[in-house]
Amino acid sequence: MTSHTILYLDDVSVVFDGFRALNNLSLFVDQGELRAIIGPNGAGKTTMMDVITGKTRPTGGTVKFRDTDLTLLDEAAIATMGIGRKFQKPTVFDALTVFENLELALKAPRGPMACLRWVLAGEARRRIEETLEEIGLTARAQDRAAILSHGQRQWLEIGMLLMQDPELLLVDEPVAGMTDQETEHTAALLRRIAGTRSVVVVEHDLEFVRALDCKVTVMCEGSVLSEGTIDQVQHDPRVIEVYLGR
Amino acid sequence: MTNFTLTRRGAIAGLGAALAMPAIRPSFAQGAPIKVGVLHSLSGTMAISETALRDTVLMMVQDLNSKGGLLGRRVEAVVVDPASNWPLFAEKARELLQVAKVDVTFGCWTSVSRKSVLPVFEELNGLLFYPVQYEGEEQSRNIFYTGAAPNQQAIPALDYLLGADGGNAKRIALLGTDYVYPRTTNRILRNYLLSKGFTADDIMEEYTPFGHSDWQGIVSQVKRFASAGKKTAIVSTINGDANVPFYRELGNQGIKAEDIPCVAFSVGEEELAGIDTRPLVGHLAAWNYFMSVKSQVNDQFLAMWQAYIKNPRRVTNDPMEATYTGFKMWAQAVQKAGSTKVDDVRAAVIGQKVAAPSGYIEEMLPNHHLSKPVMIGEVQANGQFNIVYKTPAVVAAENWSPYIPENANRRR
Amino acid sequence: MKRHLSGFLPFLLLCCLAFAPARAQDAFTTALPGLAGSFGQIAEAVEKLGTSADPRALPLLQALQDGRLLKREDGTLLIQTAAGTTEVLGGSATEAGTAEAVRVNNRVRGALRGALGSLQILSTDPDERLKAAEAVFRSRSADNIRPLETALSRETVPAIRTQLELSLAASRLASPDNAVRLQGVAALAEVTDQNARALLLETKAQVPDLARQIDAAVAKIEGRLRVRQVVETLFQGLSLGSVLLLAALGLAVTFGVMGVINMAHGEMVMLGAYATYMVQEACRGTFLAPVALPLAIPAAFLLAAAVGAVLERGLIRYLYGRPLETLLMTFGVGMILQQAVRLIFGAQNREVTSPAWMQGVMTLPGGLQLTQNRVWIIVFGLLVLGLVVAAIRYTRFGLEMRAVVQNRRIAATMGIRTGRVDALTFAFGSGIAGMAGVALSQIDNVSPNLGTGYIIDSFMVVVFGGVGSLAGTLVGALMLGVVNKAMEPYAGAVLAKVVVLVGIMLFIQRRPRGMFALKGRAAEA
Amino acid sequence: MSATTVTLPATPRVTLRLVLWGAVLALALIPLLNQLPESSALHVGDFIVSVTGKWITYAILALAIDLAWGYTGILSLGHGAFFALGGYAMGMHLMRLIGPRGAYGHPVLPDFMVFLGYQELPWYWLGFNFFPYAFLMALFIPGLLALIVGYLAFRSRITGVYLSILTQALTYALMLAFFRNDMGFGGNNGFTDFKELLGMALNTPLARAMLFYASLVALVGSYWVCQRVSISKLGRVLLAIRDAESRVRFLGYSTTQVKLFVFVLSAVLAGLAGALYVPQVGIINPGEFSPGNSIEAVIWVAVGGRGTLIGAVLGAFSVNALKTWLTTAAPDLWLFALGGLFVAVTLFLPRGLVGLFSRKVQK
Repeated sequence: MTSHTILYLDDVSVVFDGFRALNNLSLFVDQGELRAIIGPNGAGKTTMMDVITGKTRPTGGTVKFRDTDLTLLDEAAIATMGIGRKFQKPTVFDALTVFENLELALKAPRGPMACLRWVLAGEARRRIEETLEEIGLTARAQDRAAILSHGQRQWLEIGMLLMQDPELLLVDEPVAGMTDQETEHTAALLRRIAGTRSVVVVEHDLEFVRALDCKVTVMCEGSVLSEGTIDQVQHDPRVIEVYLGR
Repeated sequence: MTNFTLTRRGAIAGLGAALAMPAIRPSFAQGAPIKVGVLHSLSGTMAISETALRDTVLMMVQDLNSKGGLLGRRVEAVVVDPASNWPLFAEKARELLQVAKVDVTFGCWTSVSRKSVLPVFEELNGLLFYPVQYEGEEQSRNIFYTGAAPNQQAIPALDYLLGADGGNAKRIALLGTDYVYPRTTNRILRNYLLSKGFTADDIMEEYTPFGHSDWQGIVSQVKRFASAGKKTAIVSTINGDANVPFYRELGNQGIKAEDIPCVAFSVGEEELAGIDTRPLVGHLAAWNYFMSVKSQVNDQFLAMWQAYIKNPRRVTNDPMEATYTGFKMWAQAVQKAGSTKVDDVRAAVIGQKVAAPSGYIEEMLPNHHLSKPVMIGEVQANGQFNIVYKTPAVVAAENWSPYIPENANRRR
Repeated sequence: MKRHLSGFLPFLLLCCLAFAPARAQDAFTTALPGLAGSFGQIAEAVEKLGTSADPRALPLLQALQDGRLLKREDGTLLIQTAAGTTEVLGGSATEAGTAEAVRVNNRVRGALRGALGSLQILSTDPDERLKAAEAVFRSRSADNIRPLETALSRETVPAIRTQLELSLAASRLASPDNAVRLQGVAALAEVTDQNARALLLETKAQVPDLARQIDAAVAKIEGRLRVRQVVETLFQGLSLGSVLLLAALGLAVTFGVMGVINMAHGEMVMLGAYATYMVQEACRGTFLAPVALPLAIPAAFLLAAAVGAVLERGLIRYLYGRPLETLLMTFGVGMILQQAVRLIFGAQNREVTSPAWMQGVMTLPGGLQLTQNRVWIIVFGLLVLGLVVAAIRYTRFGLEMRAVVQNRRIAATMGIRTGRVDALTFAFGSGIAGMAGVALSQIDNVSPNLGTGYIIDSFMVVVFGGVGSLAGTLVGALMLGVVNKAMEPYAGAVLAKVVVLVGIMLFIQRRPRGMFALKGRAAEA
Repeated sequence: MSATTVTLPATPRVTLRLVLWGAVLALALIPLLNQLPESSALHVGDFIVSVTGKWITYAILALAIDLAWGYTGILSLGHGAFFALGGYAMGMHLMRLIGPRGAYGHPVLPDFMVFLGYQELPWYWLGFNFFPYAFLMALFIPGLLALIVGYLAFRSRITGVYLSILTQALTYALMLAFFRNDMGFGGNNGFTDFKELLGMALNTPLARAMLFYASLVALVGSYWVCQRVSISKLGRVLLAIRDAESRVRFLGYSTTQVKLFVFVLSAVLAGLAGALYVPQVGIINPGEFSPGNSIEAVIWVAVGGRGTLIGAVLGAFSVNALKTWLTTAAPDLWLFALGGLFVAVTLFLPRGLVGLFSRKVQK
């Protein structure tokens, strides 16, 4: 574990009723790194994210964000520490407008009294508007999220992630349901974000992963199968075996 | 006063107030009907007991009208449903008095419902006839109590158990539902027993919640209590709903009346109608009236009731008799006063005498309670009571019990 | 008042007649006038008749017990039989006319029981002998020692012998001779029975000389009684538990399997109880009357199931996926059902009688007495549980039900008519509730409010046990029952219930999924 | 749960505000019209005053429930308990004020304690003779209970129907407990026969009018507080929690804290409603804890339209008005009507009466 390792998973296992969703998984992500994770269905990608964000308690192993043991914290505490997550199935708040969705995500004191006293000041408004611009939803700011298209919901969720201003972003299948153009835009966005913060992207779309141009981890049956550049892993016989069948 | 103006005002009054207006028949100054409020629960837990009282009042109203009404005016019943909900009792009482402007109200069963409406009747100077035996410790100028006070039921019953005919009981188990009537009655009985030389060890007191349905434990406890080598009897102030499971458990655990008799103050013919009484033969109840009383008035009362309700098997019970007696007294008082004004009627009710179905002449005393006979009946296999004891004459009600020491410094 | 006098005057007259030295009086005739007197006099007369050994006494006392002994205004006693009415003295046939039945009260009944007991102890009918032996135990008079010894020497039936020995011991306590009394004390010390304890303590009060021996005997009895009390409490707990189980089982299906919060569940139970009442009334007076209760079980099931099916198809299905709305709507349905029943059947309780085989107590080896109806309800509860398990595990319907619960869409694509399965499942759960109503009609009020008392307990059982787990429902119900009953003697019934409720609430917050939680991903969803 | 907030377009918002203030004014007029001579066409009877006063407190309770349920998705079936606890606190004050005017003339002990043989006041009754203390307790005790229950429940992530069943058991347990005479709260009879409050004899029109206005002020105040919450960012967090609680957690909000805040606030409002209710109806007894009462209160909100404050108020008024009317007009059949209404509203009007209204507005 180097001094700039930001996320540290060592020997993590998760067992559901005898089924090992994660099997002695070890994974390290550096500060400012962009990392793609691929793997077949049931490889444990989403479970890994659940473990990092506190949704699922690991059966065993170490999970650390910098020097903090994440297994002791709940989702909210982990999120406020600076880990943001975008879900596989976009979850935005349908009853609220696009603007309000972003406002909720905006990094600010989270306590009930603070929320009650919250006044949207110039700086915050400017940041929300910037983000709206970035995700291309400026025109729809006052629309309720319920009426957005699938792609737009994806964007909105990415926007919310940005508003949180996290140090580590966990992004689960960000481009599902997006057009090619949108996909490209997303890849560019993620690349830009990386550098100042760390990004972990889980994705099926290998073209998109290629566009990210980063280190790739291949997961299978709850542990790491292979790691390297996209080309390296694509030629790894074990990976080929997993993807093309035995 | 017509519906129209009320509705208009209601609309002005704002949200939903219009809906609050009960449908009152338009009434006209000439020969306006005399209004009788009926304040008995028709739904909820008390409906079991109270619907029969509603029917009794309606029967009496019908009877009165068939005889040409009162003071030459028709009598009209205004029925409301306070739904076994105590604050609703207060609201409905107010509505009866202020909106329907009833001249008299017959109603309430539980003490709490009476306590809930009492301030309303006092504030608006209404007239309430309350037909159920209760714990006493109350007297309102606006309420006439036609049920028994503790000295007209509980104490004579205990005397019977302690006497030779009742089996010379030396140990008493006081079982009751946890509310004020049993608590107070048992306090009176405990003090009475202590005054008769009982020790605290020979008295068992146990309370259960309303509608208690699992009596296994308590009945076993009573059996243990009864195995101390002294004749034991049970005094039950268990409330309506819980009685059926209680008696079933008594029967099933083989407690025979010959060994451990149980005398109840809240179990009448109506309650027994829901139980197979064969295993209970010999258990006792103390009331001021039983359906099996042999008297001319009772025969008339039974015939009238079974004709009204169109069911020759329907039973009568003590609170119904008290309703009957109360209604008769009120009607006589109105006749005497020549008006339905509350103050006049109130003055006239006191001293009224009615030949009650109990077979005695009952009189309204100045303490707003009745003089009544006390009877003790044994349950028979047919669900009726075999009257094994009655007082030779009526007993005057003592609503303030001498066995509650605090009554000594009561405000008068 | 009038009646008292009318009873009293002829009595005085009779007394005069009786004491008139007309002819020699035997015990029977001297006792007779008492039967026309007050309860106390009747009781005395009955006691005399019991020891009279007169052959005329038995039919007379039986007539008194059955209310067939009549009394004329003038005090003449008549016996009424199917054949006609005869005068007691002289035996000549006569008309009943205005004669009224001689009334009995507890005091008289107690005396009668003892007297009949002494007279029937040598009866040829074993049932009567057993009853007589029991009766003599209670009446315990030294006069009975000799007849009991005779009876014991002839008796061959073991159960009656046991009872006779007991009665003999009890009668010996009444002997004036301390040696005989001590025999009785020694025999009673070996019995595990509260009545024996009561007898001994009573004797102790009368004969302080024997206090030491009696105390020792009582201590022995009490030691055994304490053990029995534990067993009894356990039984009572199990019985309460089985009532909870019955009430909750239907809910375990509708809530546990389908996730439907049915606040009208209690009303389904109530409908079952009313179905029992209706079946009983329909069978009254027919040859079916003795089996009305078993017949009521399918009837209650069908009625409640039919109402359930209508409810599901007509209302609930539109609210799937919105459990909170379902909760509110079914609350409204419950109100309507309650009031409908109240208007149809009246607000009063309805009488549902227990068949003879469900009444009284059942004595187990060791003298442990269990109330029959409770035993049956425990058995019934387990049978219904078995039925539910079997229906879910081994029938086509159960298979389809589980399939729909696990994945509605895939089940539909497999050709399962999910709507029909929903309706059937809900009807099944409601029907189970109706069957619970049959059981509850045996221990509780059959009134429109019957169900309201059980709804919260049922929900607590299901949630405590673990939603979707029948094993959890079983264990949860029995545990709650036992804990409740175990606490009752110390905390009182009300507090026991409150403590149990608070306990469940704390438990649920520690294990939100109940005792038998479904684990894994399915539960996380 | 699906989103059901009704967001009204800007213009109707103004009309809505006008309607609201109009309704408040109309309500405020009721006690004044009561003062007119009875012959006047505008006279309003005492009954209307007292019954409307009672409905106002119900409306506050409905607001409290709506805040928890309509906005946050916490369906508590135990709000009647908070209402009743507030009522009991006020009832204790009123009992203490009876002083030596009770039937037994005891200077300190209320009547029921005298005839049940209490020798002295239980410790938890001390201080209730001071109005500010009693009033504070009427808010504090429900709040404290909500804090404890809410903390335990929300921490263990008990949501949805489980929470409903749990809170229902809570109010049921409290009902059983308060029925016990040994608790020192008068058992089944509870408290009645109150004499005065803050120096006013309770059975006078003046006192009724004062309580009416106090309730109206409390209603407006509660409305303001709820509105303040609902339009703040907190309100949006609440809606977000209602629709996707776990997502809110991943945004870094401690939903346990937020829900606890709302639950406690809601309980305090319910307690306030109870405290105003008791002097007006003149009785408080354990029946107020009965689970049916709590469910009914939830149904007011459902009928009016949850997720909108005006809906909660409207629901409380309309259902109770209907009940008052029907229990007199159709004493045998009113349960059918009310039960039918509950069924119909959940089936056909998921957004309640307000939904009916706002759909028209949007067209």
